[in-house]
Amino acid sequence: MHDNHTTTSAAFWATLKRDLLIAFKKKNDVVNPFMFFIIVVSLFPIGISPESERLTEIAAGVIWISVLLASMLSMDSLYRSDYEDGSLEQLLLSPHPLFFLVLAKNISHWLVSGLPVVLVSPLLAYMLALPQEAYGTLVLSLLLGTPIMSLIGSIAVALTVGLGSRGLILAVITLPMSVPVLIFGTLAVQATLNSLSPVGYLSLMLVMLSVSISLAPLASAAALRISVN
Amino acid sequence: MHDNHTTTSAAFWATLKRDLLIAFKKKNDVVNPFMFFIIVVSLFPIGISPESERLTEIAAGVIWISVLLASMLSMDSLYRSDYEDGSLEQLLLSPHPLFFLVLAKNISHWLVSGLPVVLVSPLLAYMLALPQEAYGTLVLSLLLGTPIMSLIGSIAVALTVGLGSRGLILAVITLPMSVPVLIFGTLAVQATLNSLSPVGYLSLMLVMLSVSISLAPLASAAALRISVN
Amino acid sequence: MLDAIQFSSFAEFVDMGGYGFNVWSVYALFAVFVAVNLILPLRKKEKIIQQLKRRALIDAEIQSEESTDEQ
Amino acid sequence: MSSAAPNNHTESKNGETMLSARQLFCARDDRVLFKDLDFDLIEGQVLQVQGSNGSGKTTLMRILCGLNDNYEGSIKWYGQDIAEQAAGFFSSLLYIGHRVGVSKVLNPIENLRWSCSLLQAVSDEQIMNALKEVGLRGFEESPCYTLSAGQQQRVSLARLIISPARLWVLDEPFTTLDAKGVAQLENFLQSQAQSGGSVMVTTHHKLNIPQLNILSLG
Amino acid sequence: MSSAAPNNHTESKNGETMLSARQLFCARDDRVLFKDLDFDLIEGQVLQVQGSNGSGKTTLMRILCGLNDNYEGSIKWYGQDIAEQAAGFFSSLLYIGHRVGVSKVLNPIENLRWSCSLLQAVSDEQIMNALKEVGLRGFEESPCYTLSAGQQQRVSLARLIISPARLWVLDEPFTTLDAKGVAQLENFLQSQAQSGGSVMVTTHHKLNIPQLNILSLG
Amino acid sequence: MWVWFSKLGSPKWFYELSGKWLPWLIAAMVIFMTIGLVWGLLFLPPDYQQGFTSRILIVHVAVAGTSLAFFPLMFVAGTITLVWRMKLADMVAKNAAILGAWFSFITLATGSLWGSVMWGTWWEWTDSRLVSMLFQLFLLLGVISLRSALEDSETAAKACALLSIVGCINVVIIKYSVEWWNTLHQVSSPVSMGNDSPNGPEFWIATLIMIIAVYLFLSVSLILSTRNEILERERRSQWVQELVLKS
Ligand code: HEM
Ligand SMILES: Nc1ncnc2c1ncn2[C@@H]1O[C@H](COP(=O)(O)OP(=O)(O)OP(=O)(O)O)[C@@H](O)[C@H]1O
Ligand SMILES: Nc1ncnc2c1ncn2[C@@H]1O[C@H](COP(=O)(O)OP(=O)(O)OP(=O)(O)O)[C@@H](O)[C@H]1O
Ligand SMILES: [Mg+2]
Ligand SMILES: [Mg+2]
Repeated sequence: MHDNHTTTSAAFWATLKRDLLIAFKKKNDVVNPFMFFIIVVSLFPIGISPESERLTEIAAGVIWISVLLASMLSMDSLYRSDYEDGSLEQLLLSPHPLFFLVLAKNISHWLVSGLPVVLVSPLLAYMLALPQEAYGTLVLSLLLGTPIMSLIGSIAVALTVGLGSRGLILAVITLPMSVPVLIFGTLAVQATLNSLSPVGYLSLMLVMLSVSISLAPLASAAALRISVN
Repeated sequence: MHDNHTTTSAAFWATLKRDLLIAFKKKNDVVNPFMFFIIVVSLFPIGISPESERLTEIAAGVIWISVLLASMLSMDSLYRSDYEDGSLEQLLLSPHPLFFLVLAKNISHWLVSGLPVVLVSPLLAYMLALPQEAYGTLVLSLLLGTPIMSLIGSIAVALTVGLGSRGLILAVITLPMSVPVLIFGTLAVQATLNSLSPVGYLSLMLVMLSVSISLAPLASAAALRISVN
Repeated sequence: MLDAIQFSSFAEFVDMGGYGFNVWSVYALFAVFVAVNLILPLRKKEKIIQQLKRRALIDAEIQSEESTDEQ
Repeated sequence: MSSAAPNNHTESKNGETMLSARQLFCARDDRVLFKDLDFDLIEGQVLQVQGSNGSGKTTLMRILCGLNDNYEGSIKWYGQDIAEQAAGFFSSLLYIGHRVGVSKVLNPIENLRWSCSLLQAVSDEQIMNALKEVGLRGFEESPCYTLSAGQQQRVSLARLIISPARLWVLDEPFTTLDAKGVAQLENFLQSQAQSGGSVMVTTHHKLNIPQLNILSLG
Repeated sequence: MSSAAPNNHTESKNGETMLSARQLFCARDDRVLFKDLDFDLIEGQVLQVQGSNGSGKTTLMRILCGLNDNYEGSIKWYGQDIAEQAAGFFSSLLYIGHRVGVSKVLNPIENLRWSCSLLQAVSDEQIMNALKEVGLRGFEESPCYTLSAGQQQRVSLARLIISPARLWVLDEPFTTLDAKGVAQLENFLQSQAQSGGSVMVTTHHKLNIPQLNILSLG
Repeated sequence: MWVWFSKLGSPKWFYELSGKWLPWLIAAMVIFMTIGLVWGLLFLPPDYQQGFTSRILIVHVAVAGTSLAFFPLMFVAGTITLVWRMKLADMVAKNAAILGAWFSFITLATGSLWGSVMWGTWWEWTDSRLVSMLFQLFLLLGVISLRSALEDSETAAKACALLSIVGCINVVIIKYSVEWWNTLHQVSSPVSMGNDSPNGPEFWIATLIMIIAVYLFLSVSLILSTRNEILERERRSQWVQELVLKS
């Protein structure tokens, strides 16, 4: 009877597959962060000034902040339906270490909501007249930054999983925490613009990322146990 | 038996009272939009530049866009719990014209989530080094603008009321719609800064407001009937 | 001792060498801050005790009613 | 299709027809739930809608209340289309569905104050009595998220005591009620029928109510 | 308090004690739900937890599964603390609560594929058979939000057929099931007991299962 | 260890002990406050370049320094709540968050009142201490609003504990990253705080006294509100009932 029990890795992949499947079925989770990002960015030329000199100055900051917002708000969909329909309880009751299952959920969520935003950023960088040479750094810094924010966000989501509407409280909790990422991300881009090397900042973000990958899922798991209670 | 049936106005007040009571009980609906607004605004000096000359240029736009985001995201809490616990069905089944009940809900929601944001805006205007003379126009334009956005938002919320996590899709639907408000609002402030009269823009916004008060609730009511179906 | 006081007149004291507004508003803020955070807890304690008393009475009432209901 | 039709004749003496459905047809996706469904609901009648899972009970109830409009056929309220009668119909309708309409944040009193005030003016001690009657004495002040599944349902059932509605439409009101609760609710239904109102209820329970009428789907 | 204790002795021949609770105490807010609650769950036993609304059944079930930890007392799994036994315990536990754990977007097959794969490796035709058995033939491909209340519950019940779990913990699995469904579920419980597994179930129904054990709260 | 802990964990024990200590703490607080304020306001000689505005700094520095103590405090309390399930720790943490928000706000307010003299502006993004203090305030408000959002008090306790632990780590990271970020903007920065702080022993002694006074005030206020919390959460327990009926 105990023969055909699943290995943890099997459970990991099953969870990852399932979440991707769900995301793929309700396309909103994929499209909305993306759309939101584009819309918010394009509000700034309207609200501030359409002149490209002005835009160039603010481009990096605006893109980074919009990404920050997009990924924070996309977190709302993580764990929510699982909590409402009880799948989360099933997850907590599985014999496998929660760390990996949570990690699987985070990864799939980032693939679905974080990655597309990063990939479209050069386009918007162009629209905001960011000098070409900074594109590479921008994308790289976003590639390193967005997973960090997803991982931090995941903790906040897990803490508020019981709440009906939590988009705002999520942002309120997590935006302050993502200030360091914002700082280093924008500094990296600025550095490239001043033709300095951004490597220092980027490697710092890499460190942050590896730390948060190894710690954040633990916190999320603990948070889930707390709030399903 | 039909003697003590309630008048529509009684139902209106009962609904308004109830929603304010709920908001008052879970204080977050009041505090979070406010907090979100402040936090988002204070990301810009960090992301773009802390120097006050730069900030002055972007102040009006940043504040308006942040208000836009705050009020869009706060909409998420409107109708949600009512839908989940079935109160919404009770609302639809009441013998009173839905227009007024929806209006009551919108009003209470604006009082709770829109007004505080408007009231704190001068403080942030100062922190973003917006010239003093523009404060009045800023607050006025926001006072006219935020209700419009709530009313528009309410339609989108009513349409998406069945969805679990909809913070983003709301923004995606409503932000484009609220671009005119953004334009006139920022233009009004700019006018004051260039020591021109903002009255034209403001009165235009006043017109928009009165139109949306008289029409939007109808749309919301229809949308509710559709999505509860 | 007293000559160590930095002000020769009360007006001077209020004026604080031209920085009256800032200095005094800081001290006013501080005073309010301290007062509020000491007085509110004390007031709250009174409230709580009142509530608990009321609650105790209500419970007693409920119990007596239930016991009567059983009969 | 409808085993209710016969009873109606035997019953029809004790009141005029309140609600009458003719030729109802409903299909979800491509599945036909019911077609040519005719039945009358007569004053003083308790009509139980029966059917296996997925047979369309909930759908039917929601159609009757106008919460669901993808159907064909005619539904009349005292002989007139509901569209014309809206005010009259809704002011004498009380519907409790799978979602019971109890706000988790508010406490039972505040909940009832609102949900009742949509139909009529209520006094607080009316509410207190109702709550006591459904066995929530001592829970009046505690927010509803602290109540158990059954207790929350009882809050919604308290409306049955207060409301003057002539027509009750209840979708599975017995789930999560304990034995005592079930018996009590059955009494409510009966007294409503005796007072000339009428009830339409879905449940998988076997109701013990004298001269109960049954409408069975699929 | 626990009327289960006596039965256990009569039963104890047909297997060793699986789960044993001693001196359980739980209070929500300031209300004591149960205290000094002792009971044993023995292999091959079906234990029904009874109690009026709000007596703490759901709370007890969640405590046993480790989903709720504000309680006092000891819960042992084959004589050892669950904390030490975690892997063993959870790999032989199957819990279905008020929320049945069925994703609305996915269809029944996809749902089962995941929820079962947490416990064991399953093949698709195992799943198809299970679905067929719970009477969802023809609904395998339709997303669960299009299923009725009862049908969604049946999806979760299909797990009972597939899973190898020795211990079932079911919180009100009968709500919204129609008569046929109820009978079928009772059979499942019985066969689980006969195969040496054991079941803990809350319901307000009157189960007809031979040598059923009852644990009644408040 | 365990005995001691469980004893310390018991709200009853704390309530009685703190009841004994309070009068002394209050007395000490009053003494230090009066000394600090009187000296600060009357006797402190004007700073050679800042004049009497150095009187602001006495308050500001004391409050600011103290407000840095809150996240470490909540970190400890959080760990105790999660690891040892001690109710008392959470009661303290709950009020610490609120009081901490107050402190941060007063720091900001007094700071900008000083700034309006020194820099001619009430707010200056180019100063790292201002910015990091602002974000400490945000984080504290985040903890508070999480507490108010979560309905079940048990859940809220653990959730806030976890958040304060994460938040404390974050405050440190934020502080350093902001400082770094700031150094890059110093060039354009009109001022930098503290470089021309008043010197002279009297100033620092007065400040020291104020700091002690403020710490005493912190503990008094925290103890008072924690005692209220105890009364509310233990309201069903025997000893509270008796205590209520006695009073
Ligand atoms: C972490 C928070 C803070 C700490 C620990 C702190 C501490 C201090 C200290 C010790 C001084 C005396 C001068 C020195 O020795 O540096 C000082 C001065 C000052 N603080 Fe703060 N402060 C903090 C936050 C703030 C904030 C938020 C503001 C304004 C909103 C502010 C505005 C000032 C100003 C304008 C001065 C005078 C600087 C000068 O001498 O030119 N400080 N602060
Ligand atoms: N989050 C909570 N906070 C405080 N009290 C609660 C909470 N959840 C439940 N309770 C209390 O616990 C008691 C038991 O709840 P529980 O859901 O276990 O009852 P139950 O036996 O499952 O009732 P039902 O048969 O209606 O499902 C209820 O009286 C309720 O008041
Ligand atoms: N949104 C929907 N889209 C498509 N089909 C639906 C939808 N909602 C329900 N259905 C179908 O309608 C049928 C009847 O659903 P309904 O909820 O009325 O059944 P029911 O009689 O209430 O069952 P139960 O006894 O389980 O509550 C179901 O077979 C379901 O497949
Ligand atoms: Mg149904
Ligand atoms: Mg239950």
